[in-house]
Amino acid sequence: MLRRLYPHPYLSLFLVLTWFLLVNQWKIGSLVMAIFLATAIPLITAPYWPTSPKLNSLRALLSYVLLVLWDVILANITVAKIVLFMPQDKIRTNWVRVPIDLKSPEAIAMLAGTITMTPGTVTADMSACGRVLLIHSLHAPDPDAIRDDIKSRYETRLKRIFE
Amino acid sequence: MTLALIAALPFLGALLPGLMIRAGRNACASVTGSVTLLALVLLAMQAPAVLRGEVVQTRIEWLPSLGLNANFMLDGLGLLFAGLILGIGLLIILYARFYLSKNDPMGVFYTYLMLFQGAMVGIVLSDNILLLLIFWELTSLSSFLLIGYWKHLPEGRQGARMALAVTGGGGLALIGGMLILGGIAGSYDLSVILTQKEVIQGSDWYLPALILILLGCFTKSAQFPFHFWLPHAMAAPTPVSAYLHSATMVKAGIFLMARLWPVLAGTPEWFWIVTSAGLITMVLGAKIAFFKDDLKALLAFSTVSHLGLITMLLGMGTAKAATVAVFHIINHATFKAALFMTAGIVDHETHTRDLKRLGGLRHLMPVTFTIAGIASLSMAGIPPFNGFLSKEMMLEEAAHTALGPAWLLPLLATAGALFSVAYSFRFLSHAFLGPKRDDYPHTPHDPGFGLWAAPAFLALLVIVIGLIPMTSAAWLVDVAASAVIGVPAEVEIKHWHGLYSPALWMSLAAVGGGLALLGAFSPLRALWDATPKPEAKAIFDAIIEPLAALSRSVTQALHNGSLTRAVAIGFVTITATALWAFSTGAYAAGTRAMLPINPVAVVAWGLLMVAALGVVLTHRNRLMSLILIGIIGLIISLGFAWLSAPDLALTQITVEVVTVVFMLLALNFLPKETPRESSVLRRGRDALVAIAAGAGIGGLAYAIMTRDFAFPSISAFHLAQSKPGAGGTNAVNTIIVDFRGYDTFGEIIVLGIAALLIFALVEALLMPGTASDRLRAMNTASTQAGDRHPLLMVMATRFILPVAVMIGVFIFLRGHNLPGGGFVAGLVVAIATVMQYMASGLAWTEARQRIEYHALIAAGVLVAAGAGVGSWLFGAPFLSSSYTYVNIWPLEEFELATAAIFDLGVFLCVLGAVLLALNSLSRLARRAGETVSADPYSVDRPEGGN
Amino acid sequence: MITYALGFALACFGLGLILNLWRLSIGPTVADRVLALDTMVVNVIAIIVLYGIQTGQGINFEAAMLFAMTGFVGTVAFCKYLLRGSVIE
Amino acid sequence: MEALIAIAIGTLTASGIYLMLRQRTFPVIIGLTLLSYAVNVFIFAAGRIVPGLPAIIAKDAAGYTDPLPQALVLTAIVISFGMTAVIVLMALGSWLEAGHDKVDMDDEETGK
Amino acid sequence: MMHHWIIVPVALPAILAPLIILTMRYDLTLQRVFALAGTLALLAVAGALMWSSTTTPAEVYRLGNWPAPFGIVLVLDRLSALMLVLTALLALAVQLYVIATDWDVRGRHFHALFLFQLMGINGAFLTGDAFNLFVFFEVLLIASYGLMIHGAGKDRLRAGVQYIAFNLVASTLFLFALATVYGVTGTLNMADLAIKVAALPEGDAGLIRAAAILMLAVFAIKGALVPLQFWLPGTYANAPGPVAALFAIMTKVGAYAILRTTTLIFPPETAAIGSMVADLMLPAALITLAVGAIGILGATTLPRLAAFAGIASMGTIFIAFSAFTPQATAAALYYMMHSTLAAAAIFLIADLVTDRRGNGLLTAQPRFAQQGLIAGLFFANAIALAGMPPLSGFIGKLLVMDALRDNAALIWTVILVSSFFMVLGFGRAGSVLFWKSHAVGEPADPHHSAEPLAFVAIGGLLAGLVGLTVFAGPIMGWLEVTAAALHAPDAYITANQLPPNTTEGN
Amino acid sequence: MMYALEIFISALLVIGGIFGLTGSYGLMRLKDRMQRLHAPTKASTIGVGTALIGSMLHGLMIGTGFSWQEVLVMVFIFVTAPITANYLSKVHLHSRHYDGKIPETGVSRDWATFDKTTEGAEPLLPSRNTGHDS
Ligand code: NA
Ligand code: NA
Repeated sequence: MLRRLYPHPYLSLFLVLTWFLLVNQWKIGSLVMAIFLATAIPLITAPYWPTSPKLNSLRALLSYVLLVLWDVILANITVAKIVLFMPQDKIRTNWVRVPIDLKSPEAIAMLAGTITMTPGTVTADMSACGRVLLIHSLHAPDPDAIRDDIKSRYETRLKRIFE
Repeated sequence: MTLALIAALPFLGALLPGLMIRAGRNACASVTGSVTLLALVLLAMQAPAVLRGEVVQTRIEWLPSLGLNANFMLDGLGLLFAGLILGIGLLIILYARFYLSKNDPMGVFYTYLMLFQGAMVGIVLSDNILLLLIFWELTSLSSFLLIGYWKHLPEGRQGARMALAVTGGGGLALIGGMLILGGIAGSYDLSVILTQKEVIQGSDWYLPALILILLGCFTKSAQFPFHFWLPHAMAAPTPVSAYLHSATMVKAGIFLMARLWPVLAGTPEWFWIVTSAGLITMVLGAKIAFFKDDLKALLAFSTVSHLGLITMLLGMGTAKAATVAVFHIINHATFKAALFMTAGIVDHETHTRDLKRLGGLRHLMPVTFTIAGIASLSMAGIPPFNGFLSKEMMLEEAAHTALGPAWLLPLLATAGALFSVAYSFRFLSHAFLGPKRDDYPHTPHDPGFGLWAAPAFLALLVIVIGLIPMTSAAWLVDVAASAVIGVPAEVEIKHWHGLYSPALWMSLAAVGGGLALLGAFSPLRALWDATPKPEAKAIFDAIIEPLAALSRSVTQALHNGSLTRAVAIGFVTITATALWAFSTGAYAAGTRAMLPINPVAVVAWGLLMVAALGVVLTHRNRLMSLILIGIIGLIISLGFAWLSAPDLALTQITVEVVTVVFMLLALNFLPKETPRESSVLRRGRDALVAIAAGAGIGGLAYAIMTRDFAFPSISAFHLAQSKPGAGGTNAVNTIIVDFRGYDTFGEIIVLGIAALLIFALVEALLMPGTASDRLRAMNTASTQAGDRHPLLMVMATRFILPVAVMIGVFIFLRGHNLPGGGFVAGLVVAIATVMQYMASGLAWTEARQRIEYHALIAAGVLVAAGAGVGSWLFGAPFLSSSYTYVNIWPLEEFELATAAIFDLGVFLCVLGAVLLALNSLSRLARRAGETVSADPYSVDRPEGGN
Repeated sequence: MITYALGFALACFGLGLILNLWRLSIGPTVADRVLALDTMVVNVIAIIVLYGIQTGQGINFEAAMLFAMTGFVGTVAFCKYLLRGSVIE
Repeated sequence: MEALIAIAIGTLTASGIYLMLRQRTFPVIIGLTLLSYAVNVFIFAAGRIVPGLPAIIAKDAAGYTDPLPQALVLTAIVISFGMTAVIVLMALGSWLEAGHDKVDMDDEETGK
Repeated sequence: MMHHWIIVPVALPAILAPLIILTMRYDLTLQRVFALAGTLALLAVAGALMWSSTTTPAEVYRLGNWPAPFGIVLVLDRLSALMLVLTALLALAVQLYVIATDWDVRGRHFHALFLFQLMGINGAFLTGDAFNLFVFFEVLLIASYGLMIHGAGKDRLRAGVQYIAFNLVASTLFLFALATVYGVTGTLNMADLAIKVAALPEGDAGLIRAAAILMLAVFAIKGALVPLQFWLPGTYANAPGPVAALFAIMTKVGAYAILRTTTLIFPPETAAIGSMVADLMLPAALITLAVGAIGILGATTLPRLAAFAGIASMGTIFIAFSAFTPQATAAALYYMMHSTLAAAAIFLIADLVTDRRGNGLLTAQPRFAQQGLIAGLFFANAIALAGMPPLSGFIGKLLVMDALRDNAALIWTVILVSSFFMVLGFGRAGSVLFWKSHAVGEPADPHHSAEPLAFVAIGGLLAGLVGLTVFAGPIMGWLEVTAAALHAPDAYITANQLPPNTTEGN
Repeated sequence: MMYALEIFISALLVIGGIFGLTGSYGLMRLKDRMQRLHAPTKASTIGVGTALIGSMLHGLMIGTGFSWQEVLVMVFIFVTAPITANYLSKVHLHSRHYDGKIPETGVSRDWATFDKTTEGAEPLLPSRNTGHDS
């Protein structure tokens, strides 16, 4: 019953939060409205999200987000340095192939997004079977290191959260 | 009322033949005849009064403000003409009954004939010159129908068109003349106009009026140089020729000259124009008639000639001459109608009207011969027939009138009479005299009584009037002529004018010369054939055909289907006139303080201009144009945000992206490049036009921005009333949903219609046909990348959709007080849905769609309209709103405004419209050989999903 | 101090817009131009945010949000067009 | 600033008109789009230019941007959006039917 | 007194059309029944409003209950009521014709678009607000785009692109004009504009003159005034016949707007305006008439001939407008009524012919079904259009000529010579279509369905012309009062109940 | 405290400006098309993010309150930036506008952009807009 009312409970939770962010005030009335909308909207949009990803640990997810945020800041400093100061001919651009073990599409999407937002890498493509990511690295003297870093730093965490 | 009834009867009668034709040809003719007879009887009942010198009148107010009234009058002239029209009309109906063949639709014929009869009667009974004009043009129209009656004959069609062009055209001139005349006289009523001789003839506008009126008269009466149409009208069935082209219609011009004689005649202008035209026509017509082989053509030109004679008499401007004219009108009507009918009988019996193939008919058709003999002798002016009487009187008048040299007019009049004798005798001798031939196309004999009764009756009149004119016709001539000249006429018709009468000698010369001419026919004919002659039809065609061709080429050159040229002309015209208007008005420079320069703003507006020029420079690369359009939209939105107009910024940017998506969808099918087609010159011209218009608009903007409003703007009220009156702190929104909600109502309907239109058009394009085939041929699969639904996008949009919907709800709810509102909210939700389309595809998304877009649009409009109509329940006008604050625990106080219902309608309509439009356009792609995938993403990954 | 910082930041993003337009005009590929447009949207959002600070009106949230949203949809639409021809299939 | 905005309006107008005078549907549509941008800014400018004022009614506001032209621009934007969508599709339809996308018609095409 | 009936001509179709879309999208019969009933109701309401306007010179309906000039108002006066009635009559005939000939089967959403079209037209006639006039222009235009390309096809779509492109330019101009007017005067209500334009400081004259020209140019485009008429022949000739017939009222919307604005807001008496409008309009109108007349003679197809007849009639109307006298205006209104019905009829007849022959070319082709009857209708219609008696075209022409005695030499000459061209053109066309076919082979499709209702529709329009003729007296009496009120619009302005002192400068 | 906040905000704005400009500069300067993709997706994004945080804090400083809405803008930009980059990369791949050699996938299927075996072959749906819930 509750499952049918809330096909994506975490989404509903996120929507409640979103509503508060939107109205920018933390009042009980807003909560009523938030709960109403967080119930109604996922129900309306449910057909467009047919799968229900499983989420093992909200806490792990939050810590993952914080980690990524930190990496994003670092990544930007790195990229800024390369862009601003590194001579053009010193930049060692490279393609990196990253096989992945993740199965949940939500997790794969999250990994791909993370890769793009973090140090000098962009998720350029994915194999048609979805088991390998093609990464473009702005400055990667050692492609293998990047692959290993991605797998250990992000994929394992995501695997824990989603699978 | 009687006069109106007389005029109306033929029109009413025109309805009957069509109905009666089912009852048989006799019934049809009888009914038609009895209507005419009834009119004739009614006319006769008025005759005594007219003969007493009274003018019978009927006045019916029709369009008093114009001075157009159904006023009728009957005086002597009217009586004469009406009598002729109805009397001969009756005979023609009888004649036609037996003349028309079984294949000819008789009902139609009688209908046309009665229309014509009514028009003619109307002309002669009108007491209002505008009313007269109406009937006048009606005769042109009905004769057009009658001449073209035999539709399969090219001569009929051409003759009809020629007659219409000439007489209808003359009628148009007449309109001008009559309007001037009425303007001078201060009334369009004849009874008033006829009393205004001095005013009219003293007016500066007299000559134009005269010329225009005479143009009408001359064309109708086939006077030189408009005589050419009449013979071509002979393609009509003979009863028509007899009626229209001898007895009645062609006399309409004569009638009008006679009718207006009291106020127009007597001036040198009148004399010179009318007399010379009449004279020339008389001689010319007679000469041509002499050489015509076609019986009807001969008669037609003789008619032309006789009408010239009458015209000449009217032109002389003397009471005596006018009287003679009236008398000749009667005489000509009798003998010429009879002659046409006999010509028709000959044609009917021998199947030819060619004089060269005729001759000797007197042996086979004695009755016809007798009638023809009487009538043609009268036409030749041989005593004792009536034609002789009026011809003598005419010659008498001619002898005493000087047109230039004193001898000129008498001489020419004699020449006319001479030819008249010649063709009359030729008609008689070449058709009836001589030996019987054995090569007639059809062996003739006298027809039945029905066919010859009418001409016989007319022949009888010819004799009677000829023998006892003073008893039989003088009374009629008297009243008619009195009406023309305005004073009692002195009618004295004599057979013998005495030896000292010049007429006698002129007449004798004419007869002698005419017979001599006929005797020398063969050599003369050879000479005639050898002389180059202007062929009427050729001349007419040479005028009309090039006119039509010229019109065609002018039209095709002007309206050549070029949009670019039309738009260029439009821009040039409007820019030039607006500049002219501006420069011819006073202008004071604005005094408003200007804003300081802001660097970021300068950069932004600068980028905007660069992008705009960039579009121009790179427009042939269409994708590039779209990208640049994206930039322009982006910067304008930024500009709106900067200029304290967040609502505009929101709307502009959202509309922008939907537009770009829509255009990309379309560009997929369109060519990707625009070829370079215009010359440097053309581009230079276009640039010039564009720069001029752009400078104008820029200048206008500058002028406005640098000045203050001349009067306080009404928007002060909106600002002041936004909160207290409309219950919202976002004045833009309260204007949209409340102060000017009616605009918005129209606006969402525009959007809704746009979507419906797009849907309908896509449906039409998808139907089997060219477009559909072309779409099918457009398969571009080979150049497409794989991965139509990248997983990353799919997953992101699943998350974005609910969030975006929530943002939409938020924007909707706060719109009344803060930037936002139903429109932007609708667009946000629509864009979120479009993301689904782009991510997971049409089929997948459509399969999950719960509400049809049509229904959304309709519901949106209905909700908005309902919010409008709902106000009625509270006695308030459409779209009145009210608001209140509500307190429900645990919610804080919130506002309920009926305007929100209206805004909801806006939201639904916008959402539906955008999605229906995009959806429709996307469906075209499906026809273009694109396959459908029901999976949300391309990678065959997600076994680990759920 | 904030005024100067604001001026600096605005100048940065304004200059950024000019650089974007430059990239957009030289390309060389359509993808470069689309990327330039996408970057412009980001810069414009930044300018709107900074402008909100400058006028003290607070952030023009809807504008920033919608610019982000439409910038995204626009870029994806252009890319889909380049990849598949059909933006919606 | 006013002069700059006026020039921008003029530039948009001129560019739009130039493109409207091209012979293919697509540039004509682009031209129309530019024209509608021009007119939107123009209407807005008719309310005079005042940056930095609140958009929302407030007690202590120094003044507001004229809201009426804004509402008019909103209407104009929406309407021209609908119109643009329609003409885009009609241009597409005529391309699909005719096999070319010229805007000028032959005399023969202009009415049977 | 404010009665809600004034909004009904807009609200009724605005509700009926979405209802049709929502509930009877797939049921053509229901659509027909409801659409027809709606048009009948519109006719009844328009008639009632006309009756009301006869006794009350001007009535104002405040939308949203906001006072003028701040909110939008509808103003019902004789002119707007007349236009409503004319629209409803025309709509009824067109609808009958469409139903009879199954035109509504050839594409989607015909009836909804049709009703929206009526809504737009009625709204344009009723509104008392300049910007709202723009909005309803757009409503009627976009519906007209839909109707114009109904059934699609190559030429129709290409002509449709031209039509919409041209009109989008016009709409843009309209906005430029409105913005300028607002930017100078600070108001949009038409009555308020009348007062304010008259009281404008001298230094603003140039601007308001330019704005007036821009605005009038927009209306002139709608009204097909040369040289802004180029869009018309291609559009009308390629539109479905009944749609072209309905479009007969669309050019009149332009004429209406010109009349309304030039008598109310930009009259010659206003210092800033002066004789500007007349100076431009007269020559343009004369040329318009000439272009129309030449087009009639030069047309190669029947639909194009009909289109040029439409242009010619607009020329005549504008000639009369240019005099700016009540008498000429009354004449123009009469002519407008006449030409609306007559132009509609010719398009319907052209459609009958085109449908039966498969094309509208003015060349000799075999006979077709119901040729005699159609020929009769054509003849009567041609008489009316060419201004031949006895039908209203003649009376209208006389009225116009009688009212224009200044410059008569020029004006009358153009009118009469044009009439001559029209007579030639119609004579030629009729002869080729209906007579010459008797000389060409056997009928092509003799068993074409009879479509009696289509003939009722055309007959009804022609009967309207007869009515205009017979009752010309009372009609002109009514129109003279209408024209007088237009040239002295005190009642119109008073009815708006504008607040005092609106012309005090700031 | 207020002063510290002001300094912090100013710093954020300056940093944001620098990052933003870096992104645009990188887009301008970098030679390889794929390289150019990195600069704006990272630097410009963080530039906006920093400015947003500055704006949030600024609200707190001038007393209009902490504007939480800006968090949403940031979230949105962060969610969408990788997708944009992904799409643009695909465009480069598809049009062969890249330097260096792309490694094999190492599995049976090619990179999705090059792989066309998944092209669905379902029949055309009837062309009526009557999508119903499945
Ligand atoms: Na990145
Ligand atoms: Na609005």
